[in-house]
Amino acid sequence: MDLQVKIGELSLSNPVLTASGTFGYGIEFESFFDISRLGGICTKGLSLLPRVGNPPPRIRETASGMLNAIGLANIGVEAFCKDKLPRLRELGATVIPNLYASSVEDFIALAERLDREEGIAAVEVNVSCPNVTKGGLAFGVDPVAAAGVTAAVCKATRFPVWVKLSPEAGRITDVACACEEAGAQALSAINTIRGFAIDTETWRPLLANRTGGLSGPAIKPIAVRMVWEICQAVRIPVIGVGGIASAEDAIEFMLAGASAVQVGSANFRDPMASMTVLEGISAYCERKGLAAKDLIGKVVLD
Amino acid sequence: MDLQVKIGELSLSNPVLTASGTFGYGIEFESFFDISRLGGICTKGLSLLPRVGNPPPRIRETASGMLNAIGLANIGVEAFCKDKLPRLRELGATVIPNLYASSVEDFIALAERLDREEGIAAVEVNVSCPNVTKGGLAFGVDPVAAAGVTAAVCKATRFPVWVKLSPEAGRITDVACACEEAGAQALSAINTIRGFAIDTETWRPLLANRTGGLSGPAIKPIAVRMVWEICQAVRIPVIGVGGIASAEDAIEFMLAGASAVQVGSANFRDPMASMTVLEGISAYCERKGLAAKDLIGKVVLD
Amino acid sequence: MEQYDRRPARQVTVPLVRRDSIGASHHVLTFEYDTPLEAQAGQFVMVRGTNWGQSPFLPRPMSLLHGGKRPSILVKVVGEGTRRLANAEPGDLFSVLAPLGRPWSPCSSHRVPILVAGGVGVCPLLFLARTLKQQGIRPVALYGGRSSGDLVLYEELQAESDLRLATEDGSAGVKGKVTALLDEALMEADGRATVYTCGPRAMMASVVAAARKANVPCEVSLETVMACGYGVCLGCAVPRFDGGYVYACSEGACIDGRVIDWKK
Amino acid sequence: MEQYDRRPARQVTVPLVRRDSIGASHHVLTFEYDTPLEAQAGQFVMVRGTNWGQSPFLPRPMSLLHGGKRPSILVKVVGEGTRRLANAEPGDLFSVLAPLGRPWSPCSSHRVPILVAGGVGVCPLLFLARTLKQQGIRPVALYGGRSSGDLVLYEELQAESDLRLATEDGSAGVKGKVTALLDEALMEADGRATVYTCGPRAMMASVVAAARKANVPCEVSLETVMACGYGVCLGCAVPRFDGGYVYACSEGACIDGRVIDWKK
Ligand SMILES: Cc1cc2nc3c(=O)[nH]c(=O)nc-3n(C[C@H](O)[C@H](O)[C@H](O)COP(=O)(O)OP(=O)(O)OC[C@H]3O[C@@H](n4cnc5c(N)ncnc54)[C@H](O)[C@@H]3O)c2cc1C
Ligand SMILES: Cc1cc2nc3c(=O)[nH]c(=O)nc-3n(C[C@H](O)[C@H](O)[C@H](O)COP(=O)(O)OP(=O)(O)OC[C@H]3O[C@@H](n4cnc5c(N)ncnc54)[C@H](O)[C@@H]3O)c2cc1C
Ligand SMILES: Cc1cc2nc3c(=O)[nH]c(=O)nc-3n(C[C@H](O)[C@H](O)[C@H](O)COP(=O)(O)O)c2cc1C
Ligand SMILES: Cc1cc2nc3c(=O)[nH]c(=O)nc-3n(C[C@H](O)[C@H](O)[C@H](O)COP(=O)(O)O)c2cc1C
Ligand code: FES
Ligand code: FES
Repeated sequence: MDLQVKIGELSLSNPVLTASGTFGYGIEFESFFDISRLGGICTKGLSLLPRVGNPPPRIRETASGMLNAIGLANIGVEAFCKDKLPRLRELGATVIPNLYASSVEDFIALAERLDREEGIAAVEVNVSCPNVTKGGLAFGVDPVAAAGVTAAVCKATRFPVWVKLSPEAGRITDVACACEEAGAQALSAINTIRGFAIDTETWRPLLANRTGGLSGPAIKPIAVRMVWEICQAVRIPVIGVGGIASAEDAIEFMLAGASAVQVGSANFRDPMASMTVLEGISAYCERKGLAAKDLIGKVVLD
Repeated sequence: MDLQVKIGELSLSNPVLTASGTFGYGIEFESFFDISRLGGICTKGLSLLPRVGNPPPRIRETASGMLNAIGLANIGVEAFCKDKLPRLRELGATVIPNLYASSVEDFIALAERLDREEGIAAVEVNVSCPNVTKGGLAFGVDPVAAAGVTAAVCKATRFPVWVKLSPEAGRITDVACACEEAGAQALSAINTIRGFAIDTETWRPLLANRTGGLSGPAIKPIAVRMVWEICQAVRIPVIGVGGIASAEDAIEFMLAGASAVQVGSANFRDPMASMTVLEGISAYCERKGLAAKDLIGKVVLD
Repeated sequence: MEQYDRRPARQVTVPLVRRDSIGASHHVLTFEYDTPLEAQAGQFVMVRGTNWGQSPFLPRPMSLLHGGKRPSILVKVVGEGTRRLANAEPGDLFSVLAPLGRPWSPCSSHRVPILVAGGVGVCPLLFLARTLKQQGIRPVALYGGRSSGDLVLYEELQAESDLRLATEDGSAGVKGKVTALLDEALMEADGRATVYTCGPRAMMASVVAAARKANVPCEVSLETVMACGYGVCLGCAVPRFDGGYVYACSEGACIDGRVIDWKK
Repeated sequence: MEQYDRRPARQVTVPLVRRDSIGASHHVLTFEYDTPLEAQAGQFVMVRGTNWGQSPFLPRPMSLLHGGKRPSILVKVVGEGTRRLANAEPGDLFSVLAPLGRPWSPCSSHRVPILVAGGVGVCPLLFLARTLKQQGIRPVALYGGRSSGDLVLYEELQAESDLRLATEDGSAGVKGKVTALLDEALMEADGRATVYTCGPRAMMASVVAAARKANVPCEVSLETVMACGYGVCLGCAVPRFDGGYVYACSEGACIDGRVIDWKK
């Protein structure tokens, strides 16, 4: 089965990646399966300094989905480079660090720090985290700001730069085009959509952060639509994410134009979810006599 | 039980309305229950001339929700006034015609035509239909355009004007404020969110219109968040809609700030859904010793 | 439009009392009503398990095999909703909205009813055959499928009709399509037939065309995706010959086959 | 941090082989493994019905009553997920991820283990009592609830321990809170106890405070909302005494009670 896909100059063994924040630093999955089998691993969002994250409750299940407000708890880029990256390299993983910062300067510092390392396939710039007070969404809903971050990170690193887009930009295609022009090699779409849930007995928000990001199968139709729109607007590859839990879900994103996909919340319900998706795509391609890349953008519109 | 709520100067017997496009013209429910028991009925979107709507398939179920691209099929305002309104008056229903047009002139003509009728509680201006090529969303995502339509309709009718907002405006609060300033007496939020679904066997879109609007429990957290944000931005009442299927869902919207709610897609799964919600709110208020209006905006934030 | 006497639909919560499984993919479900369901042949129900939670979100349309105190439906498993129906156990509760839709038109006494069924399209036709029997009429029934396994409930249909089978692989009845049997039956009826059909779209299109050629009336039972089943979602549109749409749940399910644009 | 020998968790699909219902709201579910589940007392599973479809989306964390070929859990119905577990029938398939979490620390041989359980918090403590018994140790167990109906599985616990009950309404054991029994047990142990507790947060806070006063070690089993159960969602944060957070699924469930900020 030819499952290889290209994201710009980067060749991935297959189109199945894992989404940032839903796969830890990758090493947590070592005992479940051989993580080098994945097309790539987007790490938990990394910041310059470690962050403890938001107070609990941080998550809440909703109809066919979940709200989260983790608040980018992470060990910081330094600990990542020291404690996680060497092991990831050993395991042969394709690593895509996901970057979060609240200023352009910090994004640059992050990118520069990672640039000193080997074994990184690309960096994914998160301009779309809904659960932090500074940065995050502010960059992601404004084409000019998003382009600014993108250009700065591109300059600070030799690695390909992917930008993770927010579904909350009024016109996501404007942000997409701005990032393309600023030098992004690929776009990941979508991050979570902000939601709110209230306990009708206590009258309190169900998350301490009040709002949280909605993910899971509930948002899949919205994510597919946005990926489709973005693919029509840009020429760089788009990586689809949002509600993928089966090979069919992934194939839907690829038909809509995605060159690869990321499995997110589905990892929570089953640590083998990404492998199930990968094996399903492989079986599908086998049955249809197709290479994975033959699916990209092949939705029939007439 | 005191269930009365006020929407501007209009007093409703209770906060439970039915959402446009999910309750026909109201008369279809005559055999299920006494429709005068509802706080109000938002009719299927009415246009100046009858519309046949989009080709099928028009609907598709998704995880905890559905996509629709009906395309505003409706009998036209004239037939509504002649064939439906008299019967609705007879039945004692609180009627809120929902208006759709692709130009400000047509919105004015619609409003003027309805202004000649009795037995209308308010009109709801739909600037947020995602499933028509002209008008619809174009008005709803732009504060200036939305305000223009609002002001024009307000001038053309003696009835209170409600504006139904789109979740796809980048900043829904900007559109909300613009409509408030333009004279809207209330805001309904939210309309459906555009989604896309593809058949992985045929590679064709599952809806003939390609994209469709996502509704149902899947979108509830997003809708509650938007209602909460809008309520903080405006002083006029907000009517919550999106995924309401139980009294708890409705109460969540009211705690977030909604003065009333609309039951939408849940009517499809159970024609008695709106009555179940109403009875549940009544039982809740009884148990808590509260009037319905005591719930409005009472989310505890600390 | 509505010349028939339509009972208003009732939404009830009723227990499943029987599940008769015919192989892995076909299941007859029988519900128990407090007061009998007065339904006519060709009408359908919208059914949803009370324990389905938030997903599947919508009920599923299913043709009635008969009404009464213990109405039943035949479910063929094709996706998540039908899979849940098929896995239900007696005692499980269901929300059922019924009776829905326009039933079959009566067959005038000087005409021979010819029933043409494909696959689970047999359901509304079996109900029709039972109704005709009560009126002392024994219809001709033609029933086709890919192979004999597709011809579920054919014994039941045989009991009420002069039944002829067709399968594409020849495993039961004549080898070929059910429409081949139709020409013969129309010939026998010699211009005094009324055709009723339900099955795959392509089959119904051929049946309508054959009836038209023979200049006899032909009703079809429409199958589309439905959200509500009672006329308010406008999701069940089927293209009409004149460019507009009919709504399968309220103007159908049973409708004059000439009204439909079969080329769309 | 991890001084214990943790077996990697395995994700398996296994059938339910028994459901023992204790009243309407408590149900012991027993699954059948191909190769035995090697779990230690205090560990838990993430469990989800393979027929749950898209909603509930996530699996549910449940403490193990024991491992082996036929591991079981006790489920108390509080919402949709637990309702589905409670309605499961033998033969139904479940995805089970286990063993998860940090187990109870061993009790040093010169100390008396005192187990303090509230409600379904009894589960990891019953597993602990069984393990201690195998080591020839008979712990003291204190078990409290609102009324006798809350004291599920108390006979099982009694078989392994010197059990004392407390109910708020006095319907079983002493009238009052289980923490009242603790002072006595701590006194008896005369400074040579190790306390293990699981139950409502307020109860655990008092237990930790009492143990601290008596200057004896005290482990608690944390209960929080969990999405993954194996350390990657970061949803199960519990405030730590020093302003940070511990992750209940990976640094717990069983953890030194003094690490937690009980005022938050
Ligand atoms: C008036 C009417 C009467 C019907 N009577 C029967 C009956 O007696 N027995 C029976 O087994 N089925 C009947 N059907 C079809 C049945 O409703 C669908 O098979 C069912 O809704 C599919 O649900 P699902 O969740 O299993 O499949 P889904 O997962 O929703 O879809 C699986 C596949 O079935 C197709 N499908 C979905 N809904 C329909 C639909 N309403 N009609 C046709 N195809 C659909 C989808 O496009 C998809 O390809 C009837 C449909 C109508 C409209
Ligand atoms: C490590 C661990 C071990 C557990 N062991 C057991 C056990 O042995 N037996 C048992 O019956 N329960 C146990 N629980 C609690 C159980 O996981 C929850 O009751 C269950 O997830 C609720 O799911 P639901 O869908 O029924 O409720 P939901 O509809 O999700 O929620 C209903 C109510 O329960 C609360 N709730 C939801 N999830 C949790 C949770 N994880 N912990 C506490 N409260 C929650 C919600 O806030 C809400 O108030 C354990 C929890 C953890 C973290
Ligand atoms: C608990 C959680 C944590 C997440 N953390 C991050 C993050 O750190 N950086 C990021 O770019 N996206 C983060 N995301 C977003 C996901 O990567 C993904 O874009 C989103 O969840 C939609 O995909 P899904 O529906 O498959 O989960 C997080 C999502 C969840 C659920
Ligand atoms: C089939 C369908 C048709 C609709 N038609 C209209 C319409 O004509 N005008 C309008 O303003 N909103 C329309 N809506 C949007 C609903 O009124 C409502 O805003 C939306 O469905 C979200 O609520 P829900 O999740 O409760 O369905 C329609 C929704 C559906 C599902
Ligand atoms: S199914 Fe809703 S109108 Fe026909
Ligand atoms: S439950 Fe996911 S990290 Fe603990």
